[in-house]
Amino acid sequence: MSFTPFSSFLEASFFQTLAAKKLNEYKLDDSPKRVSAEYTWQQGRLVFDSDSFSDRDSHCKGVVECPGTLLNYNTIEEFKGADKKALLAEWGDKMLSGAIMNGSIFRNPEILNSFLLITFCDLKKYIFVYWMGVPCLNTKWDLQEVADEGNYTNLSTRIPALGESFVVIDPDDNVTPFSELEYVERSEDPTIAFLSPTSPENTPWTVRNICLMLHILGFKSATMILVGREKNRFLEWKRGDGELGAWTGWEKNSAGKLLPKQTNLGPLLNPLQLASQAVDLNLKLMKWRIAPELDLDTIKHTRCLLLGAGTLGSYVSRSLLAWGVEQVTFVDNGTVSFSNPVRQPLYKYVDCLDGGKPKAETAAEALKEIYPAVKTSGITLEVPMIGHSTTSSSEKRVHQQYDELVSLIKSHDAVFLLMDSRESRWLPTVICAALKKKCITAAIGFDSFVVMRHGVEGVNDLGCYFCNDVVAPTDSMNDRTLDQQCTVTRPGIAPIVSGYGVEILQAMCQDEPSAPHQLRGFLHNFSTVKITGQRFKCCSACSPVIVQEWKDKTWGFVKKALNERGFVEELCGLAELQ
Amino acid sequence: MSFTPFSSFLEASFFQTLAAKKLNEYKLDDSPKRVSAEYTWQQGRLVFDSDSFSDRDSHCKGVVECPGTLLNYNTIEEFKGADKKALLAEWGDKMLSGAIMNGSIFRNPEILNSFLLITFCDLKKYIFVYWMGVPCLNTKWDLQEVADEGNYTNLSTRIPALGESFVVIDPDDNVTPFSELEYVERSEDPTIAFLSPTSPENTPWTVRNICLMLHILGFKSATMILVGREKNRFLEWKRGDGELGAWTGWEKNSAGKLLPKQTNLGPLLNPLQLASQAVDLNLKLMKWRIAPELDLDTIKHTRCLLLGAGTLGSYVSRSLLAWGVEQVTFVDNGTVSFSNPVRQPLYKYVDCLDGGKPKAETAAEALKEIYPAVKTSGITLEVPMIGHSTTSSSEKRVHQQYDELVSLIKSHDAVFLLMDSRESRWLPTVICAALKKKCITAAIGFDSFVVMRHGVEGVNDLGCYFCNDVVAPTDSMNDRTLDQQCTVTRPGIAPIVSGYGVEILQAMCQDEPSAPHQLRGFLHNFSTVKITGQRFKCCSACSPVIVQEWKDKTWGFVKKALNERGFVEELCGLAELQ
Amino acid sequence: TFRTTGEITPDEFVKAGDYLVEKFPTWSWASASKSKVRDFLPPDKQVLVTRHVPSHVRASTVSGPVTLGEEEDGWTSFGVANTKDADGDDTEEIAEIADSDFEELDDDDDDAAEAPATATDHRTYNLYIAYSTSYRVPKMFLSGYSPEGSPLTPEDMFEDIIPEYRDKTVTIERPTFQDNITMVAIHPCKHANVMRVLMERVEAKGDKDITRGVAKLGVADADDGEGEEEWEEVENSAMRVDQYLVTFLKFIASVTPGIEHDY
Amino acid sequence: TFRTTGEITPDEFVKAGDYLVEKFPTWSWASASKSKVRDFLPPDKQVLVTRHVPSHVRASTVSGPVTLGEEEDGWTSFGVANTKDADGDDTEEIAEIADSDFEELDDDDDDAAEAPATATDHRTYNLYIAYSTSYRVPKMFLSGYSPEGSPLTPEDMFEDIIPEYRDKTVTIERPTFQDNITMVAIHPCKHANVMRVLMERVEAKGDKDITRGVAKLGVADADDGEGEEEWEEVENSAMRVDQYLVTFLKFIASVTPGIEHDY
Ligand SMILES: [Zn+2]
Ligand SMILES: [Zn+2]
Repeated sequence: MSFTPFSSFLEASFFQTLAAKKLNEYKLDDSPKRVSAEYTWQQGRLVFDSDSFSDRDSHCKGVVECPGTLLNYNTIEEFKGADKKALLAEWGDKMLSGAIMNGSIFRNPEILNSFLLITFCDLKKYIFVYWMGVPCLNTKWDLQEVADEGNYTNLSTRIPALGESFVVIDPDDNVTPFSELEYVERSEDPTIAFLSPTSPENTPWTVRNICLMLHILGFKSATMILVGREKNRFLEWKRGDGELGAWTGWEKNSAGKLLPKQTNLGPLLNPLQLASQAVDLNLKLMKWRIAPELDLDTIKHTRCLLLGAGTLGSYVSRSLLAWGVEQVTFVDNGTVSFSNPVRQPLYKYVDCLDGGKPKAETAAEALKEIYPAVKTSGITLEVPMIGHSTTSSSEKRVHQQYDELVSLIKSHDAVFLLMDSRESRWLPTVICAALKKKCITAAIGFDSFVVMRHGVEGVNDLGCYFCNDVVAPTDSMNDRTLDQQCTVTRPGIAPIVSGYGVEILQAMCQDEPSAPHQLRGFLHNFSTVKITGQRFKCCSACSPVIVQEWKDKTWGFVKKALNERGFVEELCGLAELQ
Repeated sequence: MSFTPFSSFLEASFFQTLAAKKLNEYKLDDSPKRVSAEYTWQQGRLVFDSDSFSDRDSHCKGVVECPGTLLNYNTIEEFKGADKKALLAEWGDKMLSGAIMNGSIFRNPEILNSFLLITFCDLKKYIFVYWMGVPCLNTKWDLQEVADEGNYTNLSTRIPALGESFVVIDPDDNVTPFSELEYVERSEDPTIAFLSPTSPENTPWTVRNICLMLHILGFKSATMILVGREKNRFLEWKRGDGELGAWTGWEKNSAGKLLPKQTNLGPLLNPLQLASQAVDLNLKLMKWRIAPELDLDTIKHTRCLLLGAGTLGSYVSRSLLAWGVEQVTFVDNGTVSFSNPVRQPLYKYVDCLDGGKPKAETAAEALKEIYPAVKTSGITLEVPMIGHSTTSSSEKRVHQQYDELVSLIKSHDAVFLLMDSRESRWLPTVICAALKKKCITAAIGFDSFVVMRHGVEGVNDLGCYFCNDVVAPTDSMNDRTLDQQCTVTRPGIAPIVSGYGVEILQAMCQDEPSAPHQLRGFLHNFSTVKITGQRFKCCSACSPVIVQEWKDKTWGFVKKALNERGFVEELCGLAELQ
Repeated sequence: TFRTTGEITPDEFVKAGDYLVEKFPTWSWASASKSKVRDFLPPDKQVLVTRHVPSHVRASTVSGPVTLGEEEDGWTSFGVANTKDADGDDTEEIAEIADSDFEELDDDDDDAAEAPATATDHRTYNLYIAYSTSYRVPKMFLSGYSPEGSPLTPEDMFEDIIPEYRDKTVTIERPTFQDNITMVAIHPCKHANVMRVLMERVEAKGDKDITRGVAKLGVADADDGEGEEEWEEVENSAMRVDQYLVTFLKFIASVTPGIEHDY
Repeated sequence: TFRTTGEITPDEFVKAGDYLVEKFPTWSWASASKSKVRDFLPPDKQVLVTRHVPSHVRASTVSGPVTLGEEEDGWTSFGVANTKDADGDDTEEIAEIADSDFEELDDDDDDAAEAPATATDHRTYNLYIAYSTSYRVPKMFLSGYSPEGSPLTPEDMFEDIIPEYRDKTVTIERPTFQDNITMVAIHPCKHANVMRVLMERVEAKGDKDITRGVAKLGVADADDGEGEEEWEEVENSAMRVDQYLVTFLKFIASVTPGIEHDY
């Protein structure tokens, strides 16, 4: 007699869930996991899906849930190197023999179909290698087909109606739960009926394990009824000479060879989804071994506002993306010029043609081309600058710019000041101080840089970008020669300072106090120093009186600051100090 | 009598040359420059072109070269703020009155048409603001038109034939050089003839300056012949009451207003040219003030080979572009995967679709999109790795890869090792050591980095990437879990280390010995240290015996190194040390 | 109004779904992933599903050229799905781990039968009918599996959709009812129109002509025999809304002739 | 062979150039920038030039639709030049420094005349004829100046080329003979063909018909009167190679009718 094995049938949702578990939960843990699969009466497939990892909902009648074990290897070499025969023997002993001997088989007869699934997930390529085995002993059992004598009626409706798949039937045609078998005398000849995984003309694999069970339990003989939807089959088992064979049961592939199967889920995934999973993967891998405590979620949900979409804005936005930041907004009022692309890694040559595209919008588009899932937008806006007077004709416009800036800062969690003049940083510094936003300033010179986080009143006593100054910033834009108008800087500085800026934000997201306050770097001697500076009580931007004045008068205060030379210095007390 | 002024006519080549001089020669120097312009007999335009800055070639007859002064302002504010009337007076006095009084006018009568041209160049936008003045005194001269009495014949051919534009004619109709005027008695009534800039019906501006000359020289009266191609005009000058007016002569714009003109040369320039000029500008501005000694040409002509087009390769190539490097070649054997774009700033989401584009080629294309003038190519090539054995089937392929690598290194000047495994850096380190190429290695860990230049035998005694190791690198790729296969690293590190790597190359291009040897950075505490390490006599990569063995046996040696575990360690003496 | 517009409401969708489940027991209602439950449908009736529908032959070998006949049934073209030619040789590009890398086990189990042919010689499909709020029509999702029991790629699945439709209305989408996976969908932008035309024909010709009318749309010569019996349920000449999905399925069957909807 | 192919050799180019300079003194030979000297031409005969050719009216107002008549004269299309619509309002985009930013000087110089109209009321062009080695024909470069004496943009210059040709054979190029500047060029890819056709017509009709034949190509009704006299130099019915450039110029004149080539 030959026995029909189960065919494994792994739905995409199974692999998807496995990948997610590996990434977020198992990580490097390759210990055995309990999973389940199910077969539909007579259909012979063990189906794995996302429910394999959880408690299944109540099932349709005629669908049988089978318990099993998942071994997910960390490397393909481990998968290859595993001793498959030994594995199957180990788990056959553990799952099946164990359950029979400790009696749990009576409560869970589905263990008779228990399986072992070994897998390797290539999460970078979304290729999965897997192999299912349903262990059974390669034993010559004494089995005889016998005729249906019509003693048992309507089994195909009575068994499912009971909500069972394995039952014991007494000679009077009473269907009883399988657990009754425990109480049957070993010398008796029990009749076991079950919903057959195969069609009536085949003998399912399950039969071999029923034989083993009967053997181990010590029965002398028994009758099995393979219940089909239309007709049943009857097999008579008699105890043999006691010589048990070896464990067998690895599934053959479609070529009939004893080899693992594999599937490439990549083509089935939406590429956008693949991209987002890949980015996620790269980040989460850090948590597997190197930095299990790393908090990735805080920075991910930090909405970042970048004031300036030039060299620094471009580099900063890219590193933010790489940290998984979901929302990045650019503010800039310039257009892309021909000198930009080689220094500003969001722009291309074509962006410079026909007068140049607007920078902020173009930066946002570029970010979307890099990672379509990012939430990003670009806003063409000039940040009002202290010392740059408004005129009657410009006041309305500047007021609008101011309002827009305030609402932008309000709707973000972290603000990067990445402009190229001191005076343009003043107003956002004031607003961030008042609204207690995370604020990071990066500024570069020819061969030096500073990058710092602004202090936050009530949280720390750190200074802001202006805390070292004894004069308020003022209009420095007029009458500058070309080399003063352009940021003349060694090209290597921008990526360095941008990298540090983003890492400071991430450090703040981990453990605020331990993040450095200021980094100053000097490329002439390749040195970097960490500096901590206190808040200055007369600071033109973050001192309490300035912050309070802004809170009280908002635009009224700002307008005066733009127009009246000396007003801010008077207010904050700098004038007195000079 | 009214006088017809010159019209300025500035050819594009004039602005182009001015821009180039400003960028490379004048820089911030705004002192007066001698330039010239020319007019064609009777056409009334003073034409400026690229020859205005140099000694003009011999001219066509009938074309008159005029000397003048260029004042190029550094800022538009200076241009605006300049006192134009005072300027014209200053230069009228200097150029014209001065030349008359010191007698140089006799040798260079074209000074009578001398001009002042003030300019401001916006080199970023290629907008030029300019204003020409031809100074003359606003004086009521006593001038009378007189009839042609036919005393003078064929002037329109005789004067050009002499190669002159201003002449003195004696009463006998002899045409003599203008210098003869010096010797004419001041009481006499000389006859001056010149090729008139205007058509016969108009009186050219020049006449006013001839009057001034006659006045200053002390003549009582004189006759001017305005020589036309077809007919001449005669004017009789008589000394007046001696009241000279103010300097005048700024040109009116086409609206008839005394305002500067401007032109936007941008649309006329090939955008590719604009791009290359813009990139050039950004670099040369460094030399204007901050770093006049900076050598930009050495790095520009350094052909850079980037082994690895991943995170580091992408960032490094961008900073090389920004330094003006003209040739960048990428070597990589991978394809762009979904996790790349957010970390590798040459790739976009679309590059990942359909299995991913080849990285090296895609990187080269991206570089061209940034800056079309760059010479770049991408070569899909696996660098043979020590400890990764060849098989009979792979040997031919690996040998070819080896040959291609050698020829690539030979055809470049600097090699960046930017791969993600130790063993892949070994072979190029050996080859670079043997060929004495500039070699820079950058490597990153989770939150640390090292970037270093390799020592060069005979130039310095600095070590290479392997000089600290007491074992030769070997196959580390097998059996690695996912977090070991991927470069799991804080996203900010790559831009930082790449920035430093390129700055080290640039430092080497300035003054090799002063460039740092190694920088090691640690992001957990935001520190960077400079380290100098000596060459190790038993280094598995740069020791003399290894280098010599490679020179002698090339592929024979390399093949052994790939296949025979321990061979390299034995050879270099590391085995003995262990 | 579904008769004039071809569109149905969510309530009508449930009604038609109940009718489908009743008449064709291979179909059943299912719930959605927790994050994807839609309020306007009963929690246990989020989507209609039938699993493991066999497909022995590919559409390309089944179907001749198909004409919809009427201009109004024209399909819009979707670029998303078919960026590659379906018969391009893509398998080369799929970086898989070569079989030769694995050690084949030896086996002395003489009693192991071959896996039953029913389980391993053909593709199977899980079919889902969801409700499209944008177009107010049913939307069909397909999720296919190889004979070996692993998921089919979209390229593979395209083989089971007649070529004329592949380029036009087939997209790869995340279904509205299930997390984490992408399926092939028949885009519903023209469903209303098609349904309206179908229903008009059914009503005009009455009775048995439904199947004919429907069949005309697709595989005119395919399952006219057997099909007719099974589909005769739809009998009265004025269509009832609960018969909507039955008609819809017939239309889908004509687009996917290799999938044995009536297995 | 120039008669059958329409192409000429560098030597023939020089010969034809000498003839042009002799007959039309506004044209002269010029040398090239040092870095651009071409060996196969005499150093002082690198390029033919005529400067400050006036252009009072724009081509768009001069020319009606132009037909070359024959299919064989079809022009290839070049995308480079005309990425923008010539009548699009581009001036807005040019970031210039507003006039209002400057202080106007006052002036009490009553004796200053207006600048002569000849110098300020019209555009002027510098025209260059170089030799194209790729196509073995002459190549025309144009460099235009505004009435104010500053360079015209390509957009501006396009107005002086008849619309039918603007999109087809006009490119913006760095000339082969001069550094640092870009000019508008009439791309020579079809010159040989056009020249062959022109010369055939000239030869077929003989004598005075040269001008007529040529004129047909472009502004049939424009300068038939005056033009004819001046161009009658070309008389014998079998074209000599030295007349090649004269014919070529007539063709160019038909493409740029607003430029007064015979000023
Ligand atoms: Zn402060
Ligand atoms: Zn070394």
